[in-house]
Amino acid sequence: MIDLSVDLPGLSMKNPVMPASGCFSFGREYSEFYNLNKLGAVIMKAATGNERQGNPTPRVAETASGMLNAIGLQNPGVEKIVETEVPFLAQYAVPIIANVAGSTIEEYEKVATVLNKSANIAAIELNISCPNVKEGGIQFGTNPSMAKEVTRRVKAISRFPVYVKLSPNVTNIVEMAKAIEEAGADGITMINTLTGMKIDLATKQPLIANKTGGLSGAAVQPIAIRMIYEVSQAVSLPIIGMGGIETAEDVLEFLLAGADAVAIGTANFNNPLVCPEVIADLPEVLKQYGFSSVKEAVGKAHSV
Amino acid sequence: MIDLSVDLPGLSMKNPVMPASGCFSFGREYSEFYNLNKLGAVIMKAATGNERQGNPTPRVAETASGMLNAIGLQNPGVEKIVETEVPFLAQYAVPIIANVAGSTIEEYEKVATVLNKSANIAAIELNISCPNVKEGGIQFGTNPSMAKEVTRRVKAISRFPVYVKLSPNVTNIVEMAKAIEEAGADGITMINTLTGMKIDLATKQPLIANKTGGLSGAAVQPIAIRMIYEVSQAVSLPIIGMGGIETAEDVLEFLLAGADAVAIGTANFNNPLVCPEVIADLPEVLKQYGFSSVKEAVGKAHSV
Amino acid sequence: MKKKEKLKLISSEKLAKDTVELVLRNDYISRQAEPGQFVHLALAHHTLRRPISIAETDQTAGTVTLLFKIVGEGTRLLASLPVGTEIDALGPNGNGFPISKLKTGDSVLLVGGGVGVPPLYFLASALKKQGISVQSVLGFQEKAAVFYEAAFQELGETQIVTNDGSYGHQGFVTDVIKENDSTVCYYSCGPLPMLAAVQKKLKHKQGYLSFEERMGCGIGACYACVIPTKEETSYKKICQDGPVFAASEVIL
Amino acid sequence: MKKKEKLKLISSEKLAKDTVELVLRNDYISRQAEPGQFVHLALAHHTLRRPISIAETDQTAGTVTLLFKIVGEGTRLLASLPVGTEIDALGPNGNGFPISKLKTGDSVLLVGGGVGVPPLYFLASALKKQGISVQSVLGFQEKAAVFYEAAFQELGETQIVTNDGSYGHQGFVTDVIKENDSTVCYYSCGPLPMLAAVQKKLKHKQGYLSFEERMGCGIGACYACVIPTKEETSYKKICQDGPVFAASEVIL
Ligand SMILES: Cc1cc2nc3c(=O)[nH]c(=O)nc-3n(C[C@H](O)[C@H](O)[C@H](O)COP(=O)(O)OP(=O)(O)OC[C@H]3O[C@@H](n4cnc5c(N)ncnc54)[C@H](O)[C@@H]3O)c2cc1C
Ligand SMILES: Cc1cc2nc3c(=O)[nH]c(=O)nc-3n(C[C@H](O)[C@H](O)[C@H](O)COP(=O)(O)OP(=O)(O)OC[C@H]3O[C@@H](n4cnc5c(N)ncnc54)[C@H](O)[C@@H]3O)c2cc1C
Ligand SMILES: Cc1cc2nc3c(=O)[nH]c(=O)nc-3n(C[C@H](O)[C@H](O)[C@H](O)COP(=O)(O)O)c2cc1C
Ligand SMILES: Cc1cc2nc3c(=O)[nH]c(=O)nc-3n(C[C@H](O)[C@H](O)[C@H](O)COP(=O)(O)O)c2cc1C
Ligand code: FES
Ligand code: FES
Repeated sequence: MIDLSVDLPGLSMKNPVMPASGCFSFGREYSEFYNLNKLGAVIMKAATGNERQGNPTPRVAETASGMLNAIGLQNPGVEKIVETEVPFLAQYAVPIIANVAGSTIEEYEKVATVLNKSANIAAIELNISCPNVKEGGIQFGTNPSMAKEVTRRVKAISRFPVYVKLSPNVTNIVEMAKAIEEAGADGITMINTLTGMKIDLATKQPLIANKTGGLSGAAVQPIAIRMIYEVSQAVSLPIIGMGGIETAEDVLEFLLAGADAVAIGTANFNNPLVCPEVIADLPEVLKQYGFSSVKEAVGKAHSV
Repeated sequence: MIDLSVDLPGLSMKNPVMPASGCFSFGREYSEFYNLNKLGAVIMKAATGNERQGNPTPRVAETASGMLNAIGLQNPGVEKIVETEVPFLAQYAVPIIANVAGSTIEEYEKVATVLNKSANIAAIELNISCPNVKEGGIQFGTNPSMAKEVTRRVKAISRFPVYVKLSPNVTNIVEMAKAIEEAGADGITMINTLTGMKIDLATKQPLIANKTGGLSGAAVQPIAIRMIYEVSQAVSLPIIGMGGIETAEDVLEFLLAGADAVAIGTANFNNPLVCPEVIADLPEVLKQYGFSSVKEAVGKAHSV
Repeated sequence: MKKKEKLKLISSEKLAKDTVELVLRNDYISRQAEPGQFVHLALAHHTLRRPISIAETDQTAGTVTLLFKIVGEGTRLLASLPVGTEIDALGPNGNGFPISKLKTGDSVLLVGGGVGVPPLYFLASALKKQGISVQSVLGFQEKAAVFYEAAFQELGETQIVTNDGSYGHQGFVTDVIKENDSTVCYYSCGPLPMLAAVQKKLKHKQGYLSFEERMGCGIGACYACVIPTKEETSYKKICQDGPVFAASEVIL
Repeated sequence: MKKKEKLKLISSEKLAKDTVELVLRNDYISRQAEPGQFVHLALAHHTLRRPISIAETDQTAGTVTLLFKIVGEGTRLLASLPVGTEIDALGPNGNGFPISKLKTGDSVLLVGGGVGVPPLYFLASALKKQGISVQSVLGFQEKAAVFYEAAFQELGETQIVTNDGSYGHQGFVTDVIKENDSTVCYYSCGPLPMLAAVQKKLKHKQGYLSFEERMGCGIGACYACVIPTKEETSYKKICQDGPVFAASEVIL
């Protein structure tokens, strides 16, 4: 009997697999394909202080073994999410992680404050891959001191464990991880998308209306694995790994690299059943490679 | 009649396509597949001060729409390259670009000095994606001041135009480009590989002996396009673009993004004839999208 | 519960220039499909699915007909699949053309452009079954691109328009349709500029437009495929709230 | 000039557990190939080619035989290709087993392990044609993995060894081969640990070993596939200088 359970700050999960933020909305659509109770956890779409319309279209483009997206954080605002979306997900026996975004530290604080009112949230994921309008649009996630500050301030307010989502668009991912660890983060989720672009030969302009978009999918998996391998050996925080996962074998590779749990994003679009299918396959794959539990496999690739 | 010619510092080329460094050795092998005179230019494998053995094997791994490599700059040393390899390539009417690597600024200087003796080199490409042993192994290419310094020092010695090859593993690619422009670089080549890792489930260890390797191939093209789009609008240096090119359509996308010429690396392995085939297809593709020359297409994606 | 279905390819035929018709077998989708809905097709080695409207169904044979234009890698691959291939599909997705309010004897106008024509054919045959008469105006780039003319003629008065005049009327569909005629409402599907022109020309008539946008999930979860609307909740999702919207509700 | 060739798949047969034999048609490669050389095969949607040794050629039929084990995505795909498929191949690549120095009447030893056996079969038949007698020791994991036994028996005395003893001798090939016998030299191909053990056991005998390494280009241009040698120029390329090296020259 293979033990898939994982216990992380605020998250006691029956298995290590959850949908990634922004690829699962608030679960309603996928709940029509399978019983969400099968999931280890759910990460909701980003919540901002007020409603956001997001970017003009096209918002997505296909690339080799991946895709670009620039949705622009479209969401009804944190109040509405707490009122109408969290209760829907709360019907399921699955920990709910709220993805928190903002364009100022104050907005992050506001979102965290509103989320505190909800009885049904297990943890929050700080999406720091957002431009800081007060700092000339530099992303919180690409500047250690800004990342540290926003983490510290949200941590001071939130009654939930805080996972910080790292951006891969940095020279030194370990420096970022250490910064948010010092700021008191309870965990790390990684990686967010890599900034990319596709040009439409017909129009001769960037295909995505926002010009640049975030690259995700199988194409980025080697970068995610490398960063998780480095970060997991440099900090003591638990890691929820993501970036290109499509199969149970991919999940095992993330575990070996040092992830304690995983999230699946892009793969949901091609296969709405990918999460339950990967969860179903995982015990056999763990067994095949000589593991009797998920915990056993975590970090096994680290040099001894 | 479509004009494919391109004129860049030190490089007057009949077409914009050249093999990328390290993917073409010194041309002997590919010269058995086609007449190298068809190429716009050739970039040689990295040259270091003395012979280098490179890394243990495995040195390559396949990834989704890409590959990882950690060859480790194996080469016979710059003296030998000038004596035995440059003369071979000099038989062809194609500009030769020498890729210069080192682990100290002094080594870069030494390589540049030796190359000055060669009558047949058209330009050098500074591979700054190397760890600086004197600076605790930080890559020259990920630190603006170190990149600036090595560029300035080599520029002071070399009698050839100096193209600096940018690493994509940075938070701010524009800052790097501006740094080497200030240091007097004559041009930019981009992008080098992204640092990645693949773990072998069977051994539970990184598949590449060096643990990490450089990610290349179609998977990275959106990142290359985005960086070239940004850099070409921020500096006035010519750009030789690369990263995942496999077809003439890909070449056009790089030109539209702001590249003046292009290099093809990984694609040579699957198709040894990819360079001449892309060169042969390019006129038709340019015509199809309304261009009568390569120069006309350069930077057309930039917002007007 | 929604399901991932397998569509078994029964026939693949080139109907016009770069235009291919596929007939596929799947009882469930054949029974469920309503005019205006689409299937979201998975293709080997492609990250994203391809949305294609349902052009016709034959519930007794349990088949679904798709008609598409080859415009890129995915449609080229679709066109090359051998008979017998099983295509992984989601669907029927989205909301179709609202027709419940129509009464027997009513007459409606269908305005189609290019590959916007197929879903209107499915609609026309459904309306015909309900005793509603249809007038169709179908626009194509050129003679070589024209398809389904005879099929539409059988269902009602049909006018063909080609941009280059190589067949039927020369010009755009909006040159042929009239502000005021006997029709109670209109249904339109085609390229965005055409939909905008139709919406403008027929602003006094109730109408419904079917839209296209690049999609991720195709089921409402990723917010890739939005379109601005007049309600203050503004953006709606084409894959879930659409692809058909009331002409009065959307901003083009 | 070297060329990219198309190998037309004529037959595909499972010979043993996860072990597949392909017969492919290509006059050029069939004529050029020498025992020990390999072809470098392109597979759809894979960045890198797959190197596979040539197991036999039939110059009159213009065919090449490959025999491989299914160990991952690429070999699984290769095993699934329908007869008639044209496979894009580079080759014959590398240098084969040196046999020019052998004299009629000489006797040589062949030591093969698993999928290292196929190239030795090509070698054995070539030697036989030259009137050189071969003694073969072939190692496999288990009975279910054994292949080509009869074919080798026809060419000379052949002993089979299985690690689990489920067939032939139990143990490793090195338990069966002798330091001193009548053979003038040996040729070996198989997993690295086996090659190392053979090299050690037969250190007083001249021998040639065929190696495997992960490859990029397969033609000598990328330096992916190197092996340390005793010369001070040290690393050599398996794809270009090898895959066969004198046992005395390489460091294992
Ligand atoms: C609801 C809906 C119904 C459709 N019905 C039909 C139909 O019945 N017949 C038909 O010929 N076409 C139809 N289309 C358009 C069709 O989806 C595209 O032509 C097709 O996806 C192009 O794929 P490709 O790989 O050949 O092109 P590529 O340009 O290579 O595709 C690259 C990416 O862009 C997307 N894309 C490109 N063009 C479009 C487009 N116009 N709309 C949406 N996504 C696009 C593709 O899905 C893919 O993700 C419909 C689109 C939508 C949204
Ligand atoms: C010169 C040479 C001759 C060979 N001859 C044979 C033969 O006759 N029969 C046979 O069964 N096998 C042979 N091999 C091994 C064969 O190339 C691999 O088993 C095959 O490439 C595995 O591909 P895959 O996609 O199934 O496995 P994966 O593990 O999915 O392949 C991933 C990547 O690793 C490479 N790779 C994995 N294992 C090996 C390996 N052992 N050697 C080289 N590359 C590897 C693949 O080429 C691919 O690039 C030979 C290898 C070499 C170098
Ligand atoms: C369409 C789309 C929307 C996304 N939206 C968000 C978001 O709102 N917040 C966030 O933190 N990450 C978002 N992401 C990033 C994913 O959560 C995930 O980090 C990334 O896509 C890598 O995982 P994958 O390769 O499995 O998709 C989004 C990704 C996609 C593809
Ligand atoms: C096997 C291999 C070896 C390489 N060696 C070098 C090198 O020696 N010097 C260098 O500057 N870049 C080297 N590169 C990087 C390429 O020149 C190129 O920048 C990169 O691969 C992106 O282009 P591509 O996607 O077309 O391969 C190497 C790449 C590969 C795949
Ligand atoms: S495609 Fe995902 S919401 Fe419409
Ligand atoms: S595989 Fe490229 S040198 Fe051998």
